[in-house]
Amino acid sequence: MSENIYMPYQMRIEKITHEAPGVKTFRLKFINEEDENKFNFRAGQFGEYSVYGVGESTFCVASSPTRKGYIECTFRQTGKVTSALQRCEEGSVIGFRGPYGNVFPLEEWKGKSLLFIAGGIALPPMRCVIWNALDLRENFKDITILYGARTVPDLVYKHELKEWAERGDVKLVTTVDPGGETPDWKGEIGFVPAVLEKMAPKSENTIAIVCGPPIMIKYTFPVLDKFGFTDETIYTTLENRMKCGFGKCGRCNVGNVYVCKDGPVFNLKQLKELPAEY
Amino acid sequence: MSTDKRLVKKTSLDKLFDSIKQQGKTIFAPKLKNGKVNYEQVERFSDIATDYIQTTQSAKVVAFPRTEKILDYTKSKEGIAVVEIDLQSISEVVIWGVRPCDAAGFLPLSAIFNWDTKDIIYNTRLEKTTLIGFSCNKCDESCFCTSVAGNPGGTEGSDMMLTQLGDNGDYLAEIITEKGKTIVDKNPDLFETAGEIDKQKYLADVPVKFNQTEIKDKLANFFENEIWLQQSLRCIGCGACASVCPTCACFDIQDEEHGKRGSRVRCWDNCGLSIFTLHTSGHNPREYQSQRWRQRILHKFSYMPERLSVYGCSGCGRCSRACPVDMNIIEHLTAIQEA
Amino acid sequence: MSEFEPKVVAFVCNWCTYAGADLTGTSRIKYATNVRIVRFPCTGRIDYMLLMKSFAEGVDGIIVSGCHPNDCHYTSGNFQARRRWIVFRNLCDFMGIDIRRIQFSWVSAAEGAKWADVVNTTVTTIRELGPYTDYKKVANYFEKEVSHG
Amino acid sequence: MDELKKRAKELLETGAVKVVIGYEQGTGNKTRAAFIQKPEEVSRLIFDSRCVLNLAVYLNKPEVKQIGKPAIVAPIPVLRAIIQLASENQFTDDNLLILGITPESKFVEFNKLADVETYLDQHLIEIEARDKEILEKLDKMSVEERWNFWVEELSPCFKCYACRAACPMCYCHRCTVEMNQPQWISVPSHQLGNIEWHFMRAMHLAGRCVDCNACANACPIAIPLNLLTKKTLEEIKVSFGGYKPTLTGGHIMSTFKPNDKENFIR
Amino acid sequence: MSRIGVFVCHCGENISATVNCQKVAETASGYEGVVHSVDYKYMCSDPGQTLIKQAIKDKNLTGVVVAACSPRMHEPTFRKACNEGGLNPFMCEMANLREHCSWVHDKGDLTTEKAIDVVRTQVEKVKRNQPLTDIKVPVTKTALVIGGGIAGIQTSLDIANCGHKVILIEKDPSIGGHMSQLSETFPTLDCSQCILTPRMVEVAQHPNITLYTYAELESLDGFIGNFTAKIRKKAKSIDEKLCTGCGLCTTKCPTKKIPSEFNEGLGFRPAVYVPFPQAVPNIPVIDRINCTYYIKGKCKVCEKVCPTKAIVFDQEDEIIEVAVGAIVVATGFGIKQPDFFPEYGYGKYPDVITGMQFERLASASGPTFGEIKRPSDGQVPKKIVFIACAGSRDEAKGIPYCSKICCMYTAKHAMLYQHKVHGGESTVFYMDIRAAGKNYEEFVRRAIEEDTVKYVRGRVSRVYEKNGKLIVKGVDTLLGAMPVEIEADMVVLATAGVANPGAEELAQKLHISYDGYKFFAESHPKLKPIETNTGGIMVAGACQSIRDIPESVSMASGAAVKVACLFSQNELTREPLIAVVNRCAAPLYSTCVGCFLCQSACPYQAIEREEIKDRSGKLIKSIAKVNPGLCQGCGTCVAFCRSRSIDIQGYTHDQVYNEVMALLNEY
Repeated sequence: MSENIYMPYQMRIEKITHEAPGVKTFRLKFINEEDENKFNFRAGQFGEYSVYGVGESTFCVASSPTRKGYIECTFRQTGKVTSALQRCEEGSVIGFRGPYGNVFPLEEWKGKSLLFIAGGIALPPMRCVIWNALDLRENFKDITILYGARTVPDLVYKHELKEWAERGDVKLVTTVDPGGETPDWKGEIGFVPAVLEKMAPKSENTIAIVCGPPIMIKYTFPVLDKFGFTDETIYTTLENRMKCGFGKCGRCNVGNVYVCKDGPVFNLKQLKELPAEY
Repeated sequence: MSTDKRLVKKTSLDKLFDSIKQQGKTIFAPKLKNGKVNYEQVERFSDIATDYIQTTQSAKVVAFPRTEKILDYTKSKEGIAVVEIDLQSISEVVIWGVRPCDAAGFLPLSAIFNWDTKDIIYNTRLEKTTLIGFSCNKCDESCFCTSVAGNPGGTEGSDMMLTQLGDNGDYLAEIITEKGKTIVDKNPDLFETAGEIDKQKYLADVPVKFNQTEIKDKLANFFENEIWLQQSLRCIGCGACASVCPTCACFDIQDEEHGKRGSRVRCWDNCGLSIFTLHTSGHNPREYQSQRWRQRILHKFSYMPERLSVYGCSGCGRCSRACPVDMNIIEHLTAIQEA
Repeated sequence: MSEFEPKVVAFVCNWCTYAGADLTGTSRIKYATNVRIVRFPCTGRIDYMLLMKSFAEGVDGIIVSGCHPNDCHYTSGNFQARRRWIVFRNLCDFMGIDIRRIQFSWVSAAEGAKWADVVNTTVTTIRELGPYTDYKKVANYFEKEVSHG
Repeated sequence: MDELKKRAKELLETGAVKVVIGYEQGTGNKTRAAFIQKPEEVSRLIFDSRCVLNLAVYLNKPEVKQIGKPAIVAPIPVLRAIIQLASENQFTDDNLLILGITPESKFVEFNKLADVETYLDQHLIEIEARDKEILEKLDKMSVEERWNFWVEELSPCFKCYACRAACPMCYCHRCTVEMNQPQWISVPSHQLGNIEWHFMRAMHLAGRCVDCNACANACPIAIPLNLLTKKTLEEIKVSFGGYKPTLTGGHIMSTFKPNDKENFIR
Repeated sequence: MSRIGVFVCHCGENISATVNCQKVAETASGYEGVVHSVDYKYMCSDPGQTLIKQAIKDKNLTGVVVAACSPRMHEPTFRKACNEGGLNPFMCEMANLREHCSWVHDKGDLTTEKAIDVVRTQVEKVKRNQPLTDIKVPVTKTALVIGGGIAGIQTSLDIANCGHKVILIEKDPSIGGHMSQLSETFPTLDCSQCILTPRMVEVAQHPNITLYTYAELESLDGFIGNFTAKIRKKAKSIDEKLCTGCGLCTTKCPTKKIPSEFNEGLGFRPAVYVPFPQAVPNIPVIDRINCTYYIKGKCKVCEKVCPTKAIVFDQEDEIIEVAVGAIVVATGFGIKQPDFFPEYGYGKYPDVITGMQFERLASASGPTFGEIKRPSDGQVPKKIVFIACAGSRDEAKGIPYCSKICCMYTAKHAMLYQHKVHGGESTVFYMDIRAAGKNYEEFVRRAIEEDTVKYVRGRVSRVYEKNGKLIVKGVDTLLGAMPVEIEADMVVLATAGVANPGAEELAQKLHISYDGYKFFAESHPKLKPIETNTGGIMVAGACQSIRDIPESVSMASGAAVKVACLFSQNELTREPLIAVVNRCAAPLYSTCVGCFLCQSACPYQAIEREEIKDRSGKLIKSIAKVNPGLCQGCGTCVAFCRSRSIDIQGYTHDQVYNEVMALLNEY
């Protein structure tokens, strides 16, 4: 690998999965075997994905580090690069730089229960941890996943949701916003915080991982607080505009904290110490 | 390496210039154009501007150009051939006439480009650059190097520092680095031995305007303060200050596409522009100019000293001079200190 | 080296010049192969930045053509365009962009022969002017600058 | 000036406006914008020939808008900008008070935008002789010489966008250069992108530029950008009878005359 | 994900004779995103279309490029085929290899290269196409006809007879317009009223026509198929439901000496009046300006005599709102008031009259019951001079155009005079005789030859009075510009026809354009002479330019057909290739800054203002919005928008930019 920190790995798109309208998952394989062997990442990290001629875009690695030989990413078409990614097909070559950023402290969480709370397109950053934890299932106690989206079609990872639902060792609750249900919808109807409240989660020896749109996060924290989760046991990831991924380009800092280096994973205690500029 | 001191005759300065030129090095030196003095590639010694306080733009361009290639790519049926920038192709450059504040600016710049991950492109460019500094015997009301631990004869960052000993006087040459020494070695007869010289008395008197440590301490709890809005009310949100700043390192990475060929480039960006932090979702963590102004000051005087142990300002005063709306940094920092 | 073949791009409106060029075809009138036609609904839609981008990407000459005054399918798109062209052309000239390389014309749906003539004379003119090296040099910015600001 | 200060004070005291945007002494020999929000601070207001910043640029700034209704100190170029902006629906009589300053530095208050428009009829845009001379000099050059002139002038531009930021007419929330699908103009600064940016900006200002020179004054490396807009102003004068800001009626570039010249069209 | 199919057509040998189609297809197969690329003999044939449909299914294509003939020829064909294959029709583009390539170039590499380039641009374009759906606009099947002259009458009847509802509004108290004022009509000399009156009655009685007289358009909103018109019904001071039209009030009204508009000031009418005996509706109105009651506060004679108590003095103007789907503007023309040429002495000499006044003199229902008598003394004029082109074709007077009808009516006037005044002498001064029309030239010849009307080719410079006679001074250009002076008892000016005085104001209400003379502008001078640029609004008759009766009537029928076509569907289907203003998330909502400069650039007034408000109703920003009913898709606004906030579907920035890039770069 080059010493040039801006050089991406060459990745071939091995598989494309349509997750939801405008949302796709790419499975990426290293073209260069050497790169693959050297490559290592941990749950929570992100990278810079690039379409040559269009540019780079930042999002998390959505696959688990326990699954070797490939990485996966899930993105929604919003800007220039994600639109170009949408036009890519299986077999296309794209660039990937990473991994960057800190990780979910899975080691520290050993022996605890995990409560995942995700909304909309924010499941991908969590999927990485979920699979990581599931692949090391014996390390953890109860694993609960609460996932909500605006409408049924907007739910991502529909196959995996099914898989998780069928597994005996995971409790999965899915919900859609009122009005977003389909006639055959069997999950909950209601906003994530409300559903969470109904679930009355136990906070004892439990870590809550929350990812979602700001409005969801805002109303979820008080619910967790109500059920006795302390700030140190609530984790989330931040997303900020980034260009480099390694603390140089100057965009992502919140106060003196660089989301790309000190984040993207923060617990609520850390988050509360940040100035309100994210 | 202890600083070797030599004397260069005023009349030998052009010979020194020509000698460096003959070694095949590209020389950048201050040159007058449109009433402004700027670093430009200079072929003749006589083209070098002499009567100026400071160049409009800083010398950072040599190590951190406004636009530089990271890689080239060519797409084909078989895939994409990516070629990274050839570091060998970076030419040797001499900057002639760097002011001490400009040379000192490379320290924070290097700190940014090297905290944990090393930016080899930047490093290579800097390695291939020789900085011949000229101390300041004049200053203006925008200068404040002495407030940020610099001084008008500061040698930090320079490879060689020349100080003119009085009007029309000869030059004291301080040989600071190996690169500086190389120049001396190539032209031994131009560098005479110098006796004991107190260069201090030939330097400009730059008054101390504020105390940066005090400001740093104050800024630690200054995030929510109305001063940011007050000060930035007249700021129009351009990137002039960042573009001329010797220590501003914020950049963007962009692809330039021409059919199947193209390049990825790194280019300057400015934290003063509203789109700098704009998310594609429309959310902008620094939506208002006051937030962006706060970021600029905090970055240089709080975050950098905290995270990189170096202040992000060398006191050159370029931002104040370049600002179209007179956002004077001395004035604003003083106000913060006094707030 | 082979003879210089000018690259010419034509920005035309759908209703008059595009149809006129169709008529050139139906009438089997031959013209130079150098031209590539880009179709727009109306000359009013033609963005001057496309002309700039064309030069940047290496064309040697440009044709912009639409309906004669008063014949615009949309009544006044060509009038709007004409006003824009006046300023555009003037600014181009002022910035040293060679306006001999931009041919504006009105070619109606009935003027198949005129279209062939416009193309041929433009190609001849450009052939005489030679490749637009001035612009190409600037467009190839990475060849010479970039390393030092 | 005393009259202006008196009026400004009154306006602030009565609460008729929340802020008076004017000029004050800056650092060194510079002047700068002042945002006077307290009656006792009106003494800071100054006006002299150094006050060339076009204050109209602040009227669209969100932070300034948040203060409340402004009164603005407006020499001729600012008045022109105000009328042009008003014609572009950026504000109405209700959200602005205008403290005009005549070319003789006399204070004149305007009650209505329409009055400003009438007043400006006596002060039509005239390109200064000095600039005309430069334009003529450039006109006399060959195309290649002009090209080289502009390549030389525009190459050093590092796209700080001070020209755009200082221009009262550049008030788009997203400038074209920030639209990236497609990326019309390269984000990095280089010869080509710089030429395209300044060309496009001049085109966008055609028929709107009030010739205040704010762009050229703002440029930290003194690129004579205003020559471009001055040239279009001249062309508009020759071809369409000239530009003056008006509250009603079409915009010069979005209207036309059936007999506009077309000697360049085959 | 782009999965593009490229289909290269040989068009028999039309393309393949000069273009190496196989190579084109091969090259295209190498482009990123192209998953299928073939060449075929006839793409437009059934098997060819099947190829496309099959490939769409087999290869799961997301876009199709057909490299064949001109899209102006077969675009609908291939779009339809794509649609049948399960692909959105707008995901298909055509590369023009025939008209723009094979037919105009010789066989050779350069021709094939060009073909390849053209295909590549379309591949890059189609990658950025968006599936679009046709725009459906509901249609309100009621027409509004403005103006109750012959054109308005004809168009109303035709539309009504097609079974659609019509609302006809007329600003005067009666319909009939100028035609009702005419004596006889050229070239047949049949009585104008005799042919018009039955039509007027038919209008009044037609179950599908609602007639509002003494009514004007107040305002108009909406777009094709969906207009909302506000109509001001001016107060007639008469209860129309109660009035039987007995006419008692008009005979008893003490104010009788008001110059009659209908008689062009040559007769009088009372303050409560019907304009003429055959008026439709036959209901009087009170002229409030001249009525004694309204001036002095007392009189009320009419109220006293009215047997049905139909007089309502305090009646107010009424504004009614109607929903209509189409509008026909048939407001007719005006007559240039002849006081603008003092040299002819109109107004100074009572016996210098206008052509329209002559019509009234010659009309059996006129003030003289059809006898030609001088206004000054009631004598029959022995010598009469007609001056043609009084104002028309006179650049100095601001009317460079020909008023078209004057030659004919002047010949008619002279003929009528000769018929009515035996032994009378009539002279016509003319510039040229323009008698193009069926039987028109014959008519003029008849006047000259059978009725011995003297035609003098030349301009009249002055008319003045000498010894109680009018002297007409002019030149005879056929006699070498010899000065001529003719003594006359009466002079008739063929005054120029002009736009109605309120035309400009009405055009602005309707958002239709008008020319420099304030005549309403047609959409296309040749191919759309009846439509205006505003969808759903037609023009008929002399409001578009001066027309004679047969032309007005045919135009009116034409307009009726346009309306009927529109009303034949329940929904309008329009190609979705229209402009759209972008929208995005808060806090920006749109990159549009609301400068509305696009508004003045739009030829169709399709750009409206949209106000974005927060939950409390506070205005956040105003942005432009394209009315899909009005936008025709020219894209002028697109090229004009600085912030590129407005884009046009089918020719988006992204599409055209990449077309150009693809054209000029290797791929």
